[in-house]
Amino acid sequence: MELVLAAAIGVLAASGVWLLLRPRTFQLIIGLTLISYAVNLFIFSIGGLRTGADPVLQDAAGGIAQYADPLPQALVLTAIVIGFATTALFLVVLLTSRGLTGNDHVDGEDGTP
Amino acid sequence: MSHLDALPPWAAILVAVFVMLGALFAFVGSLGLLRLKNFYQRVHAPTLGTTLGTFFMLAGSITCFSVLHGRPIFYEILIGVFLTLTTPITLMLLVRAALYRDREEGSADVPQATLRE
Amino acid sequence: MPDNILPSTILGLPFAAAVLVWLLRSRGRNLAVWLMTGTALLGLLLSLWLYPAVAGGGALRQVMPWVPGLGLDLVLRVDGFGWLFMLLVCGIGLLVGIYARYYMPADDPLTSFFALLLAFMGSMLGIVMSGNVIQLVFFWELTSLFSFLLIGYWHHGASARDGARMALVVTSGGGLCLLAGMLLLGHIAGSYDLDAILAAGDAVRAHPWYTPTLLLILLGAFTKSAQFPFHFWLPQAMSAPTPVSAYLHSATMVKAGVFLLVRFWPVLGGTEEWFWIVGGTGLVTLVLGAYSAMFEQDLKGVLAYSTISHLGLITMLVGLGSALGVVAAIFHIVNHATFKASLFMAAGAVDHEAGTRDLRKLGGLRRVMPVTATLALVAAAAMAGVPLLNGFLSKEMFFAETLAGRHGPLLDVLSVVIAVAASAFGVTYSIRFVRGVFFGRMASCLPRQPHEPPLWMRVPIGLLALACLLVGVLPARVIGPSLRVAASAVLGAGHLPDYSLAIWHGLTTPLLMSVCAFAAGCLLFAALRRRFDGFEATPLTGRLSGKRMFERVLAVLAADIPRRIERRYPSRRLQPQLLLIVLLALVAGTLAATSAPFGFRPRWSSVDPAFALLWLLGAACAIGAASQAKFHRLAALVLTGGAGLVSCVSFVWLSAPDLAATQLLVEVVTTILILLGLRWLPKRIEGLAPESRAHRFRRRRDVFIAMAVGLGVASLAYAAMMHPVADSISRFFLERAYTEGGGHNVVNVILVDFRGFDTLGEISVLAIVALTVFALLRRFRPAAESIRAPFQPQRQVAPDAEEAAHAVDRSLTDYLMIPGLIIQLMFPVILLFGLHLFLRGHDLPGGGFVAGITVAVALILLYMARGARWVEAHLRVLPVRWIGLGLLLAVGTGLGSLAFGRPFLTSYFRYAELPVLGKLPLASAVLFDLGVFAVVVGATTLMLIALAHQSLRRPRQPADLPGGQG
Amino acid sequence: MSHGLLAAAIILAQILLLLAMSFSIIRMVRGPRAQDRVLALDALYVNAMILLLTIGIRSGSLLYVEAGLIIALLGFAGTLALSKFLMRGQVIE
Amino acid sequence: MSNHLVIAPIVTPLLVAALQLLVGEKRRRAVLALSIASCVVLVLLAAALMQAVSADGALATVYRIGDWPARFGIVLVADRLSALMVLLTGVLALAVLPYALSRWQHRGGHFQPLLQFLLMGLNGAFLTGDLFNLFVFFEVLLAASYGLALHGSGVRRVSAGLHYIAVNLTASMLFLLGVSLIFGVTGTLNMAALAELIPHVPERTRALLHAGAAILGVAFLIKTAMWPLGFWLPRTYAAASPAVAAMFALMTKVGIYVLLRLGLLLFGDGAGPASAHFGSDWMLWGGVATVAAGTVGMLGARDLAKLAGYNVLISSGTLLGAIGLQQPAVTVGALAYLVISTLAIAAFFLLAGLLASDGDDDTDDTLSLEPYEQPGETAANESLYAQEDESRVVISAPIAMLGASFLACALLLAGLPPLSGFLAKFAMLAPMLEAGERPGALVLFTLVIVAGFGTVIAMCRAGMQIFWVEPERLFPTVRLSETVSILALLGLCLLLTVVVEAPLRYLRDTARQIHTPAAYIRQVLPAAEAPP
Amino acid sequence: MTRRWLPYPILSALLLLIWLLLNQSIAPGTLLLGALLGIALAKVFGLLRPPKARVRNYPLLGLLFLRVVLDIVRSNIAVARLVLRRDSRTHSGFVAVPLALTDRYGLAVLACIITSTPGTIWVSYDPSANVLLIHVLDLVDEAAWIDTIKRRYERPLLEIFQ
Ligand code: NA
Ligand code: NA
Repeated sequence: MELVLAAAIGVLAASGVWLLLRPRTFQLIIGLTLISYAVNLFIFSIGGLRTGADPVLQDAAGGIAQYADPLPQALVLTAIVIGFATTALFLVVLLTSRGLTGNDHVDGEDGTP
Repeated sequence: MSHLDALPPWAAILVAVFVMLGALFAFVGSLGLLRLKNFYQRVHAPTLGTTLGTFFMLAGSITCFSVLHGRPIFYEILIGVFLTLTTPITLMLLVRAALYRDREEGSADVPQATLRE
Repeated sequence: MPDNILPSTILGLPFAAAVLVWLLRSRGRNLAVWLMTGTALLGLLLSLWLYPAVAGGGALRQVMPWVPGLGLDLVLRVDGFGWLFMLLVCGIGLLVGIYARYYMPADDPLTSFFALLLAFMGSMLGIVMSGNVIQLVFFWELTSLFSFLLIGYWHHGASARDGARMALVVTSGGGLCLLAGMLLLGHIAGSYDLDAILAAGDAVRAHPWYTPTLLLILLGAFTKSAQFPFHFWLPQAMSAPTPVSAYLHSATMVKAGVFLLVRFWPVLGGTEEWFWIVGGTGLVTLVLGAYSAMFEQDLKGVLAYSTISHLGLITMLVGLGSALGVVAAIFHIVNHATFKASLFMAAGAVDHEAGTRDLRKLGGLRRVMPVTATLALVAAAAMAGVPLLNGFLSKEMFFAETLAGRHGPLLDVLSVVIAVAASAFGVTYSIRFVRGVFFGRMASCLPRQPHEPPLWMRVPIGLLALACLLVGVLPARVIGPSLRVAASAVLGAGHLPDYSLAIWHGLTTPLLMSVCAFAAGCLLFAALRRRFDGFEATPLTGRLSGKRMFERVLAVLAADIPRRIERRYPSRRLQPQLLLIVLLALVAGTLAATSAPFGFRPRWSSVDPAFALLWLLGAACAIGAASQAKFHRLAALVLTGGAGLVSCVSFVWLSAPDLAATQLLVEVVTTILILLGLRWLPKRIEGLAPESRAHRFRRRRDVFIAMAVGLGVASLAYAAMMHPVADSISRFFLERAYTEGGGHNVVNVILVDFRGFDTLGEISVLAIVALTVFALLRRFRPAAESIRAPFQPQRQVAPDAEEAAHAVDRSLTDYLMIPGLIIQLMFPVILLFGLHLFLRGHDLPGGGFVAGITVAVALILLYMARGARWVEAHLRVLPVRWIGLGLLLAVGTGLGSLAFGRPFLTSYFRYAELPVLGKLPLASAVLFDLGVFAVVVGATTLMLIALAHQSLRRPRQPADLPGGQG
Repeated sequence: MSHGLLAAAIILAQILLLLAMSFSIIRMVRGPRAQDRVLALDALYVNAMILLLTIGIRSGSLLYVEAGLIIALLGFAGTLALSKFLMRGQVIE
Repeated sequence: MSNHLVIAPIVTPLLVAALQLLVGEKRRRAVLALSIASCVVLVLLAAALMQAVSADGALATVYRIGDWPARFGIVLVADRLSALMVLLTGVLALAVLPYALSRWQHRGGHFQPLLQFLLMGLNGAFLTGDLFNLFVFFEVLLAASYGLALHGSGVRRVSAGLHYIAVNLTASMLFLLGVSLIFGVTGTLNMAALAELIPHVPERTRALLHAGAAILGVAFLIKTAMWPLGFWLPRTYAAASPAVAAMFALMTKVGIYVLLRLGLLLFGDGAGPASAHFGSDWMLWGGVATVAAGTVGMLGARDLAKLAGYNVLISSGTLLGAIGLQQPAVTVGALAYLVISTLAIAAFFLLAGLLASDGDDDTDDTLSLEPYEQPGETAANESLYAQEDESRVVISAPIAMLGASFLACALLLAGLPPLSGFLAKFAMLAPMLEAGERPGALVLFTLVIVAGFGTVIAMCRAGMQIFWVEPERLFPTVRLSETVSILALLGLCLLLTVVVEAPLRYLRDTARQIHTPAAYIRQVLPAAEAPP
Repeated sequence: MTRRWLPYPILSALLLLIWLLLNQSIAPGTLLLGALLGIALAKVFGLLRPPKARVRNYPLLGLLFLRVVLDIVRSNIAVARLVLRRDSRTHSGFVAVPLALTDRYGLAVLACIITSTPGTIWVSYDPSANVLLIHVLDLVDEAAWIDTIKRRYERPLLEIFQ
């Protein structure tokens, strides 16, 4: 499991970073989305992976070992929300930039393809 | 798999059958998505998943949890209800869009527009 | 007045007066003049009053605490040397003040002029009275600053501006070097106190940092004193009003450099480095200044170069390294100040009366201004070193000092010869100055009709000329005691060398040298007399204009090169910046990760084939999205959605349903958002632009970098997963979530209780972003080609136009009639589901955020199905209000606990027994979560709707925009 | 025995569903037209939802049904927006 | 027993922002009154907080949010350093506010709430004692800064803003990676607990810890605009409206603050031999490079706002280098320099806005649609961007004031006497020589002096161009409120030349406190609160 | 009075049912809250001013439901066969169905039925001509399809809604 998830994080990050270095604003926003997927999984995986663990406390709680680590999840939730907000903002800014400069290059000047 | 050990054998087999059937229908549906020749044919395929595929899986789930909890649980039914309501909307709009796009391209395979549709 | 507060009084007076002059500037120039002269006179008198305190060779110290913590107290230290300078500063300041009153144009209010002059006087006093080297630098830089402002006083002229800038750049640059040097010195000596440093001379000279320290301090001194190669600023500074030149550029500021040399002679002097650098610089400056002065055509230019030359002389005297040299240097400082100030004033008087300073135009003025001519003659004679005047005496001492050489026969002979030669040049330019202005043929066609200047302009010149004469005739009586006091303060009372201040020492070699120099000077003048007027520039050295070189160097080093480099900064281009960030993060992470041994072995834990297959799909989606994002935006968006879905499934797989739900909803909303925006992006068609080799290279490079990053992140993730820490704080949360937080869903309890503060910040971010989006979109201007509605609706609307009586959007309503109805029916269902998610969040997956997004999605569906106008006609959504209320509710809940004496956001939880409903959990955290819910609803809809409205307003004409939406 | 059967059935079902998802993804990548990709995304959502149900059965916890419910109720919003975009060139008008 | 003073600087602006949203943009006077009240209250609160933490024997005030033990919940910690930064924030905001009131705030929507959010974010970042909460507050202040940077829209702002946001989003990703790695290795997010745990991190995971710290460090270095990560800064700041840029003068200092705090707390002397002084060389040399790059940029800059932007780089490079030395005495000077340079740069941005305010109106665009307001109010659209009438006391011919202010800014930035810039630089440079055995120390020392010289040249050139070369140049009318802002900032700098000892004593105590974090750790994690 | 407080009783009832299903409980608290929410949300629905609806024949509705379920199962198998068949040359095409049904709700139900049944899909509807265009996967006889739809679905729907 760990190996698969690590590889997944790596692929997501690599795809995202590649897009991050591209010249078009749309590529950038997709890249940032992919990177944030990678980061979210990364944070999540930090607590160690568990399948079949209880995510919610049962009334007849035995030990706490049977539960999934909640803190990384809470952190990821915060990260998701913040990532959502900033993605939205970035989108609007890139649209505004496109409107004002007339093109969708990240630098607002259309030189390269 | 500790939870499932609590199921009586008949239930376990029933659930297994339901699960397999559900997966099978979904699988065939998606296979159709891959195999069928044009868009208007492909658009029919996923319905297998949304109807019987989902139905069997829900049946498996309902059986499993009702037996496990010792009381009837129809929670999952809502999935079916919601899906029945939402899938048509998407497909209708999608096909309509495809039709429009094909007409735009002057494709001969689609009927031409009446004045207003 | 007791002695121990006198220094501060003397120092404070000019500054106070400067402020007063500035404040009372409406009262006109007379008050300013009175304040200037009064302050200078008072300063002079008070300084004289101090004589008994310093006469014994001791120093008067006044310490005022300023920043004791930095070793930086305001230490005023008046010793004999400083005292002599105080007299000079105040005395000449007084005369310049009087002179300026009559010199400056009548329409100039003079207030800011005198304020600056007073401030300058104070700064100069500050330098000479500093008992702390940092304080010295402080005042030193102040003199640079005020001199800059004074030189640029008439800033409408380009030469004044250039001169001012040059002076500022050179002297403040030197000042910064001086600061560095003083810091080093203080570091070596262990204190910034002057006395401590003066006492630490041996340690300083032995320290490995001695040479850099010396160089830095000398840079300060040389720039200020206009020593070669920094001498060029001084002639340029002659664009200043003449009183300024007389004061700053002959008597005071330029003397600060040599003051510094003399002051630190006991600490830094006496070494080989000192001899070579100081002596050599002095020598070169002496000759160069004198030589250049001969060929100047501008009256003030002659005096400026002469000043450079005399400063070189003083520097050389200090550099030679003997005690006698120091005495001679001090003596010459005073002498030069007197005759040069008077000469400048005389030159100013000539300029004032004749309207020109050009030696070629002037001549014969003795007939119309005899008094000025006489006084200038006396001063010029002093400058030339004519006996019975003060210049002669110090020059004698200078010759005597060159003769006492101890540095090898060649060097000794050379220095004697050069001294005589420079002296001869001095004689030549002095003669030229006097003869060119006052003798010879009466100048015709002068800009003004010259006559004797006002009495009060002549008085200061006369007083200074008188001083030259008095010192020259009765040296021991007039200057002897002061000189002794000053010299002994520098050298130590017991180490005063033998010298005698007499007019006649017998037929000595120095006298012979004087005679030689005088004769040679006269001969030189006679030889060149007719040719002086022809020199446009100084022969030999004139082409190497220091000014031009300075301008060039400054332009190249401080403008051209930086501009060229700055233009290459990738500040206008994002890609290189992001590349640098990625690379640096990669390098830093790699270096850090390999800095300590990696202690884990890869473990092939059980790989669930299904999970592996799942991520095979996820990877395909991610890579697909990356490859499609350029030309097939929709495909990329769909594939990104696929990758998101896969990570959402993984969250479920790994027992995190909350995450899955949130991720899913966020993804839906993000997709809609991006789709809303996609309409405004330009079409991009594959294969239109041929790909260049550079682009291909860049792409390959980026693929490589991206792969490296991916590998790095993956290894870090793997390593971290292999080493989950044993006692994470999560235990605490699991243990207390129910008992103390009142919820079964630990994740939600963390979000709204344990770490509710994070959530508060998070919803603030949402609110901020929504407001920003809204504000930005209010002024949105789409690109020209996207302004028209997309072609689809245009085409579809075409039938509408035929039956114009109908509403605009028939095509829309017809097309969406049935789907729209179903969505409308689902609207309450989704709202119900959202409320459900909200209410159960504390115990089961769900919560305010998810619920909020759900409600927002319901609204958006309605917008999609029915169009914005329809929805806004039926529902009034006030998203900003929602945001405000939500924030208020969340904060209010947090503040509620304050009322119970508990910290912010302390949760309150208990079960309430209600009649029919039974046990109901009441947790204050639910209230907080309600705030979250409201903010999320408001923010999400605000963003989506603001974006959606852009399509709405475009196709319409501007005229009907504001009103008709409702 | 029956439990082994059930476990095997679930794993097999999951593999089948993942294969189904991979067909969708192939269609998503291949296209050829935008409507094919959107259709594939819709199918992917449904398959994922069914997959979540199997995970729920396997873990014995009803909580995972929740995520399925969200997909069923709201997952279509994205595809709806995509379809509308294809049809009208804009999502909200 | 809990001292609510600590939370107040965060909650007050949030509350005010929420109220402003409810009051609505249209009721301008009410919104303004709220803003002014908030800023005044913030200054008072910060002063009280400073008083509280600098009382005899007081170390730090710990505020446990939600009443959870520090180790597990989120704590706010106000020590001398945080109190100083909070005060600086409040003072800067209060000083800048009048300027923003005059005409700048109406160039876009919701200026005042965004400003309040920015204050909330800044104060939160300064006060929090929790690493992830720090991330959250960073995001708050960044989000607000995005909004403010884009305030007024227009090509320049938007394209600079696009870069700014892209860079910062990338930095946020790095921040998250770093934080999660550190959490993964230590199992805690509390800074004090981290400091306690880092010496005991098992050797096999220390590499991970370092990787996390390094990635986190890169994130902070992006915020401090270290070379080569800071090319976005001059352009962004130059494009922002002046009042915003003035507030941004503090933004890079947040990065500095965090590096100072975490560098000394987590990787100070107490971090064990393997981790002590981790990354300090990077900061030192990065600072050196930044000062050099900033100086070159400043000399090459063609407009005032850019010049100010490069001054931000110089200032942050200087600070970066200084804190990289990790010497208490240098830190004292660095803190003084931080305060002075922030105030001076802020004043300079405001001044640059006045001197170059012509031609800035390319952004005015008539607004079309206001779907969220009552129809009656929508008609008042046009007046939304009309110029403010409250503070229309216009000073004509303000050249003397502008010139004097410019001179003061130049002196402050170049570190020349008589203003406090000189003292700050001296306080920082003098102890740098004590660290002379580190090769970077002398290089930094030299560069700071060279940068001062460069500032003299650049400012002299700019000032003469503006005030001397074109005496007939049309100076903008300056409103009273704008003057008040600039004079307040400069006056403060002047005041700090005269009243030096007490502030310096405070800074010295501050430096001592952050260089010996044991007391901080003890204060945050009392022994009674041992892990369960 | 009832109209005012309970304008959409069926919707409210359905919402209550969904609420109970969601909460998996019939505790009095849940019931009360569900009823309240059902009423409140129905009022929200009313704000959208939907077209009026009347269900005249409930038993027929149930019959129709059973018929549709049966059709769905049959079509599932048919389409699955079609997909799995080795040569996938099927003849599919569009069919225009002239309708008598005009009630919006009736049309909505018809849309759900046709689209939910594998093998047929609702393509577009022209309200002015009242013609429905559907696409059929396995189209052998166009007229038969028109007949099926009109007979099996439209007629009961006409009875129920109009
Ligand atoms: Na939750
Ligand atoms: Na169908």
